[in-house]
Amino acid sequence: MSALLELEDVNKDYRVGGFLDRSTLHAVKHVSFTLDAEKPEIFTVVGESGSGKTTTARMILGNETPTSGTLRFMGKGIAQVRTRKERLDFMSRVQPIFQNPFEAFNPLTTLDYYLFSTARRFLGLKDKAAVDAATDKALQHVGLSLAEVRGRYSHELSGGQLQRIAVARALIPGPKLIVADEPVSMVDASLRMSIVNLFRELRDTLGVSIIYITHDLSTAYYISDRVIIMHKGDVVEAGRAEEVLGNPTHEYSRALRSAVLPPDPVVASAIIREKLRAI
Amino acid sequence: MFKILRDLLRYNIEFAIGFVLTLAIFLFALAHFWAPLPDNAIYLLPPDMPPSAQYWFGTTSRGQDVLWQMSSAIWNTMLFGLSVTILSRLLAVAVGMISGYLGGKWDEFLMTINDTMIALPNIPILLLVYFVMRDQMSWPVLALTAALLGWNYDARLIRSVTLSLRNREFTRHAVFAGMSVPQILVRQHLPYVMPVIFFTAMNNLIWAIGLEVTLSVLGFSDINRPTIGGMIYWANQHQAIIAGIWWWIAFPIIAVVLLFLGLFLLAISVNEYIDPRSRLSRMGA
Amino acid sequence: MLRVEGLKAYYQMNYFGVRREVRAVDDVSLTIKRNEIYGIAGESSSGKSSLIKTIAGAITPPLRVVEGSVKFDFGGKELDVYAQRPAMKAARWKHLSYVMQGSMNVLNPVRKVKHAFHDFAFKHMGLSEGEFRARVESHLQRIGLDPRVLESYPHQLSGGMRQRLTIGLATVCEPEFIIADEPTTALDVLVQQDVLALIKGVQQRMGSSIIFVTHDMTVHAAIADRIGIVYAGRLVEEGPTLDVFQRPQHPYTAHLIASLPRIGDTRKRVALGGKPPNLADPPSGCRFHPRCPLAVDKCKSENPPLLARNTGRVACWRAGEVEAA
Amino acid sequence: QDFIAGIPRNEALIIQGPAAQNAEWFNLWAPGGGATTNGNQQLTADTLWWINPEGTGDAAWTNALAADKPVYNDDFTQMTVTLKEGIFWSDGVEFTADDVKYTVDTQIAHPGMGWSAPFTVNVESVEVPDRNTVVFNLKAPNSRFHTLFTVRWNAAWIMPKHVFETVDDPLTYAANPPVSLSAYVLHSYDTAGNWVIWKLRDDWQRTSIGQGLTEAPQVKYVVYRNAGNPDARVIEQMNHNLDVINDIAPEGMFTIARDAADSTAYWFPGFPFAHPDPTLPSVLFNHQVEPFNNKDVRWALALMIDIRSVAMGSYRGAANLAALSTPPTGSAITDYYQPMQEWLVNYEVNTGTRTIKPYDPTTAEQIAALVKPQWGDQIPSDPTQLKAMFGEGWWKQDLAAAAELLQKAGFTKNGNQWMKPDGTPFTIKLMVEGDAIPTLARAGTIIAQQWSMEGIQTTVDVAGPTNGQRLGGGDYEAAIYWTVETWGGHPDLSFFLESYHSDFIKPAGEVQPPRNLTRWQDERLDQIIEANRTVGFDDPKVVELGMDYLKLAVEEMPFIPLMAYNKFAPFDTTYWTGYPSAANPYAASGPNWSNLRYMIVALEANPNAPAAQ
Amino acid sequence: MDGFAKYLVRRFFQFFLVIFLGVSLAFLITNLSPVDPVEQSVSLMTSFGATDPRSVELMRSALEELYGLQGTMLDQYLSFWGRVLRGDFGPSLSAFPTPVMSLIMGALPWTIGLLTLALIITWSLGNLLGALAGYYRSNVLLKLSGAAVMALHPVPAYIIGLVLLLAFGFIWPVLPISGGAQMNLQPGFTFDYIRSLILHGTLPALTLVLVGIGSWFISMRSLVSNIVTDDHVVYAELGGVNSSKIFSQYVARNALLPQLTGLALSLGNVFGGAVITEFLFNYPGVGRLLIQGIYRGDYSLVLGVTTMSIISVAVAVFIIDLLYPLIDPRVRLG
Ligand SMILES: Nc1ncnc2c1ncn2[C@@H]1O[C@H](COP(=O)(O)OP(=O)(O)OP(=O)(O)O)[C@@H](O)[C@H]1O
Ligand SMILES: Nc1ncnc2c1ncn2[C@@H]1O[C@H](COP(=O)(O)OP(=O)(O)OP(=O)(O)O)[C@@H](O)[C@H]1O
Ligand SMILES: [Mg+2]
Ligand SMILES: [Mg+2]
Repeated sequence: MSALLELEDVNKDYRVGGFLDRSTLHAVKHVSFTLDAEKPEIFTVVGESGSGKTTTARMILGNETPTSGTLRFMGKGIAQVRTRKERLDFMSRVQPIFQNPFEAFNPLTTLDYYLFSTARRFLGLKDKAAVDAATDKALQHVGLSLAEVRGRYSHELSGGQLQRIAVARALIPGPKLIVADEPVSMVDASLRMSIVNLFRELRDTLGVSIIYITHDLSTAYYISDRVIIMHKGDVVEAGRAEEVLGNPTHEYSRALRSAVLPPDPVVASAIIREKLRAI
Repeated sequence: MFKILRDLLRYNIEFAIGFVLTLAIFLFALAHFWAPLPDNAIYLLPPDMPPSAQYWFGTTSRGQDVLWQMSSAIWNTMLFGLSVTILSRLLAVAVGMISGYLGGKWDEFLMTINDTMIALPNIPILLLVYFVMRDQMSWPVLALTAALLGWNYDARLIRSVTLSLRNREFTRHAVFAGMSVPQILVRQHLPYVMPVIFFTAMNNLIWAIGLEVTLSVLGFSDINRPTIGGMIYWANQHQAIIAGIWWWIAFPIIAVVLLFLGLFLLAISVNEYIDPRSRLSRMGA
Repeated sequence: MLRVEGLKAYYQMNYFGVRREVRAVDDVSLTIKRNEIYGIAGESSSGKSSLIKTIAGAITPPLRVVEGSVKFDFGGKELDVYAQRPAMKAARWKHLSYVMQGSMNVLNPVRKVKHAFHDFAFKHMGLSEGEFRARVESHLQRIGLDPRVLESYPHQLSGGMRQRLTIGLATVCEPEFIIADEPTTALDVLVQQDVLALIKGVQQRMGSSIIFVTHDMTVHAAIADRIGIVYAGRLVEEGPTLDVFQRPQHPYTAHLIASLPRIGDTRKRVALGGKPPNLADPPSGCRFHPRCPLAVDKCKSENPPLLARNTGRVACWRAGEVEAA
Repeated sequence: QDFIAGIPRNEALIIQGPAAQNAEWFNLWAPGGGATTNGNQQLTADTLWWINPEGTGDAAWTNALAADKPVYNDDFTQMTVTLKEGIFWSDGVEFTADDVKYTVDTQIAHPGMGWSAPFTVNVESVEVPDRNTVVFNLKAPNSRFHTLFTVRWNAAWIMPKHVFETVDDPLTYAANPPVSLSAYVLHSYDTAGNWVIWKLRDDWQRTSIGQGLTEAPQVKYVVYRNAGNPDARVIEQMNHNLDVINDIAPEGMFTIARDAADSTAYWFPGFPFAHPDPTLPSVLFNHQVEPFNNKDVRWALALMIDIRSVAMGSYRGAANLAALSTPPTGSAITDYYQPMQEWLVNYEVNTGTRTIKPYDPTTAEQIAALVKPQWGDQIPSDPTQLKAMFGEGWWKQDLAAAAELLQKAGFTKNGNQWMKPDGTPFTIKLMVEGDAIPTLARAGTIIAQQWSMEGIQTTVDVAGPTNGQRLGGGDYEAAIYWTVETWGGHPDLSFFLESYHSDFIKPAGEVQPPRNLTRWQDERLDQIIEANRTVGFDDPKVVELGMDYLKLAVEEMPFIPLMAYNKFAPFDTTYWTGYPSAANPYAASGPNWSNLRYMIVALEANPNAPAAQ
Repeated sequence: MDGFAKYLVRRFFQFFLVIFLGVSLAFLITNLSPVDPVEQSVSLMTSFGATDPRSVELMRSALEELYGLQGTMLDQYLSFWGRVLRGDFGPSLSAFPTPVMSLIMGALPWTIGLLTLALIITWSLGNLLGALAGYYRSNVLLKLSGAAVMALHPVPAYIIGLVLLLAFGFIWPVLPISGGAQMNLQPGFTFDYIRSLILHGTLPALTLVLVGIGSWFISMRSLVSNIVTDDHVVYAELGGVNSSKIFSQYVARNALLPQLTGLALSLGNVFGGAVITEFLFNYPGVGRLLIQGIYRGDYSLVLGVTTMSIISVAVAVFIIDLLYPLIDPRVRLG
């Protein structure tokens, strides 16, 4: 098997603290995992806030260098990506999707600018018609069309649509991997579903691997192939989604699992009442 | 462009007042091209005439019509002030944005230069430069020197705005959309920096005009070219205030105040127009 | 306890000749009883926050109340939020407290937390400085916060702690009514559970009424007695929590409940098609009709009234069919 | 509260002084030390002789420390001086010939000291045969050696030997407090340099000035204060906080004359008020720059000037015009100006096509007519009086002749622009100092305008503090500046003329010694200078040689003399009266001149002064 | 702690770099100045006396030696730094041989006294008015005072000073218009002297206040109008906190923090003097010293003042950078 993405004992430390009380924070500790190039999958990272999910994602995207350990994308060390050309090349294979669809687009820029810019730069297209065609194709994948998007601003579209456009944009260069950091945490339940469904489609039809970062265990369960659970920078549990989430073994995973409230008033209120009594 | 102007004029009373004031002063200044006498001609009119129907703003002790002197003085001073302001804004924007966006070594390098410039005291440096340049010290050179001294504090302000934009998601998104650094800075960040630019431009303009006056008062100016500072200089040479020739100084100062108020009103109302916050509410976001 | 009648609150904007009116709250009526937790749910941008702001009397231009009234009943005295402003101001924190959306950022960043308690609550409690401090400390302890946080600056505390603090701040005077907007959003699940338990506990102890907003249905499931569902500025359904979850009456509610994923269940869920309505130019008739699978012609032209049905109320011409579907 | 703490206002004379950079410094003999015009030089220093720049003939001469005029040997290689007796330093030590010798010897030994250079150049040795006699043996014949000890503005002041003997390095010695050889001593001073107060010596009789007085001077305190900018000065005088203003713009003077006429005295009782200094503001040309080396061009530029506008523009008419190259003040009027009128009237200039007589003896009347509307009765109609006010006459503006002269020099006119013989436009940068000498800057702008109107684009270049250097280094085309300075009270022109010798002219770019800033070189001039060196100071031939020089200067027009440097120095009469004036020019050219000491001892308290509180 | 130490070292390094660059630049410009102090002295000494050209030559070379102006620019640059490190700017050329340092030290107390006081008044008043005007937007009195400040803002310092001079020195002559204290008054902690200091300082200080107030006012007002929409202010309003408390503790306090940097910078600038005001009121401070130095070509003095000013601004910025985390609890060093 050839690896798409390999993380080997990746660590990241931050210096934090104020004027006099500085200390080192180990944001990510000894993280290792591998994604297979041949077998696209949805690889989910879950964990409480501050557990190092975003930091890991940023390292994969090359926005952050690890304190130690190596990250390799298609055999090449991400840290070795230096020149602008290499960087563009890397970005054409690895693309991000951000948490807040309203934040990810500058409200003062038309949305198509992002799409066109991506097409021009990564596909090297000069011709207007070719750019339009490539853009439209990508939008079709997410169930939209260029006609609907052209000349519009982010506030003119719903969060779900924006997130789809973000995905479409990420698809334009024909990436192998999409890193989605909490792509649904800001939207309501219905929209959530439309986006995670889209991920599933991409994996199946375009063969794109997706690293899906979330603290929503329910959607994680819903779409993931594999899951890792992070806690204070450590990966505490990893494996197939049904196993890790359906039947967690690590203490923290179990706590997390049990904290998930089901959308059922009877069970949910009982859990809270239980909790109340415990205090 | 025209539509924006129309909108502003119609719906923003501050803009309307500012516009009228500025336009009036501008037209007044422009009129000097049609002045009946060359602007440095002296003693062609009776000196020291108080304001009257014939000489609206009186005449100077040098036998010049204050009206026409003012007209060219405002023109020249405006030219100088705006040149300084524009040049220094360009510098401040370039340094502030690049420093804030690129960070790291660039930031350290640019901010060290910036801090050095902040520490340089303006007046002595300008006067020394004046000596070095001597008769090559034309107003554009002076404007350039002043601009070089007048950008640094504002560059810091702009840097801090860019710094906060750098970590916004849309910036990261833009990077992955393949946008180049200039594209990101100009298309994505500049709109957010615009209000700072406008706001600081007003203070810078006043500073530049004040500088010109200061240099003139200290006797460092091109006396062949009427400016506000130049008028004060000559009025001073003729002890106009003591001699009671108040109109020689009062009218130009009133004009400067009006010009400033006009530009200020324009700046705040245009600011409101271009401020991303209000622009967004206008767009309906 | 709270009676909202025919409330309309619009964002009325006039920028350089562009007039816009966003009908964020459009003809909402509801009542909340003593000792009740009422949850408001709905799509993003459906006007939940606007509604609750209007109820709290916390509106600033361009949001304006166009019609209707909001009346509280504190100890038998009726208080009209918009007609009796001075009385309302005096009642704040004493009878009525408010937890704003994004309440992690509502504390003054340059002052220690203790000053916030002093500024907000001291004058209502009629205690000496020492007693007041003791009371605040014991209150914080009760909600699981170390009293030492009082000596901290907000930025020194984690998001969860700040969230708890604002809840502590909102409850320290033991008001009869608490209004909360997204009190648990942005918290991770473990903390969220604590905070929910906290709210519930405080409410039970003081017997106050709570109205709160969130789009996270599991939160409603956990603590709300009754739920109101808002769609496009209107209350489209209301009823006891259990009933709404189990027998939704309105097609939107039904869809919402159906789309909730559960661990152990990977059946495909369908997302709602179409686009959220534009509140500046809402669809005619029933506002849900462009996205409604059951819509008929009548829905396009006539606005369904909110009528009692079963244990709650619903605004749908085809409420009967929903249950059947 | 008193205006000056602890000093009764009616015993103090308040004079406008400079802001002292180095207020603690009172050493007059070391360079750059501090202010000298703050009373230090005027009230404590003394030397052998004084010349009153306003005087004429013998009356202008005063023997101060010397008992008599200098006595030279036949070939002017030795000068003998007899000193007065009974003169004491303020610390009680008697003044003797040793002090004089010490002064010369010490300065020769310390090249950095103020008068070191001229002593080194001139003096072989100094002998003191007895305590009242000094004999100077000179290195070469010099009939003007005594002028080093003759005060016009200043001179080599005598050093207190008994004080400096105890000092390691006279160059770093602050002389604080200074020991006085004159009638006043230091009372107190401001370390920030804004004021110095001098007090009458108890033993004022034991000074050269005191010996000539019969009664005690009434001014007990002399206060030199830096009264701020010109507006502040005027205000202070009108508030009676400043008795003597050194210099203000004409308009300031007119304001005082208008608003405080009853309490102010002037040099002239009415317009033009001003006192003419014996210096000569002129248009300088750099003779090392084309085309200013051409006398026809210089004459053409002179004839393009309408001197009436220049007088109005620079001094609002209050100018004392000069056609000759010596200041029209003091004895020069009777020695040169009046005797040479006829010559001037008949003087002819060849324009290349014809000859003209450019001199206009009626300019005074013309200016009088221009200022009459404003000043009315203050302007007399008697031509003699007018000439005393506005000068004897000047060159008539003659544009046609100027054009002819330019054509003669090979210039052509293209539209309204004169082209040089090489075909390039003739433009001029006219340098002025600016702020420091405002009236000259004003004159510059008006002359530039006149030349520009006649087709020679002229811009005014303000040189500021670099003015002196640029003039010295020949880094200019044309300039307005002082050229000729004279004794004022004596016809001898060696004061400036010596430095005009071609021996001292430097190549372009190198610094030229002061005075001959135009670098004018002429054999005939050299001959005059050499001849003058060999005649005695008081020899009648001095005047003849002076006239030769003046005629040569008219012919060559090396620079265009404009007028005397008029100084507006109003005196407040609220507390003091008896100030010098044109009618009684007993002293004081300008209040910063050392001569002022004669005014101070002559002032009388105004009996109507407000009583001290 | 190591991080902080590292930061401190880096910041220190930058601090010295700023001073080094600034002073070197000032040295360069100063030395390019064509004004030659020797020529200035020569012309001072010769302009009023009979001058024998041979003696002028002699005088010139003697002065050059005396002033220590021989050697290349590099030599002078190196010896300049050598001296600066010992806190010595060499002898003044226009007040030879007095050290530049003692001239500056003589002028500095005046400048610091006047400017610091005026700055503090200006800063407090400008910020107070600006904050009030930003918070109570509809108050008529504040609007009027705002308009007055705005109209005053563009008027050049010289004119403001001149008008004050005329008003209080002439039309209604109640205040002294020139100098730092009454003549012939013994400096000391006496009632008379202090009274006189205050009287003499009033007009220059008033000028500085009127000149400076505008920019503080404007920036404070805009800071405040941004802060009033911040969540914590809105929340306090909803919490029924009384408005004077909101103004002082929630609005003004937060807006003042950025203004502190400006204050520090201005305090640093105090060492350069207030040229126009000191010049106009003949105030014996550094600004006047500087102008005299420039007029007389005394570049050791000009360089001395400039260097002092550069160092003091750099120090002020450095100190405020280090103190800021203590003043503003939010700031964390990166
Ligand atoms: N630039 C930084 N400097 C210092 N500390 C940082 C930085 N970025 C992240 N951290 C810290 O590293 C830890 C991990 O952060 P990270 O953002 O990766 O967590 P996360 O799992 O994404 O949390 P969340 O669910 O809140 O997004 C946190 O404690 C965070 O405060
Ligand atoms: N200040 C404002 N000016 C104009 N329109 C606004 C403003 N605030 C909100 N709106 C509009 O009012 C509508 C309702 O917004 P509101 O914040 O009440 O929704 P919400 O249901 O609370 O959404 P969320 O779940 O995102 O918090 C939206 O269409 C929004 O765009
Ligand atoms: Mg994260
Ligand atoms: Mg909301």
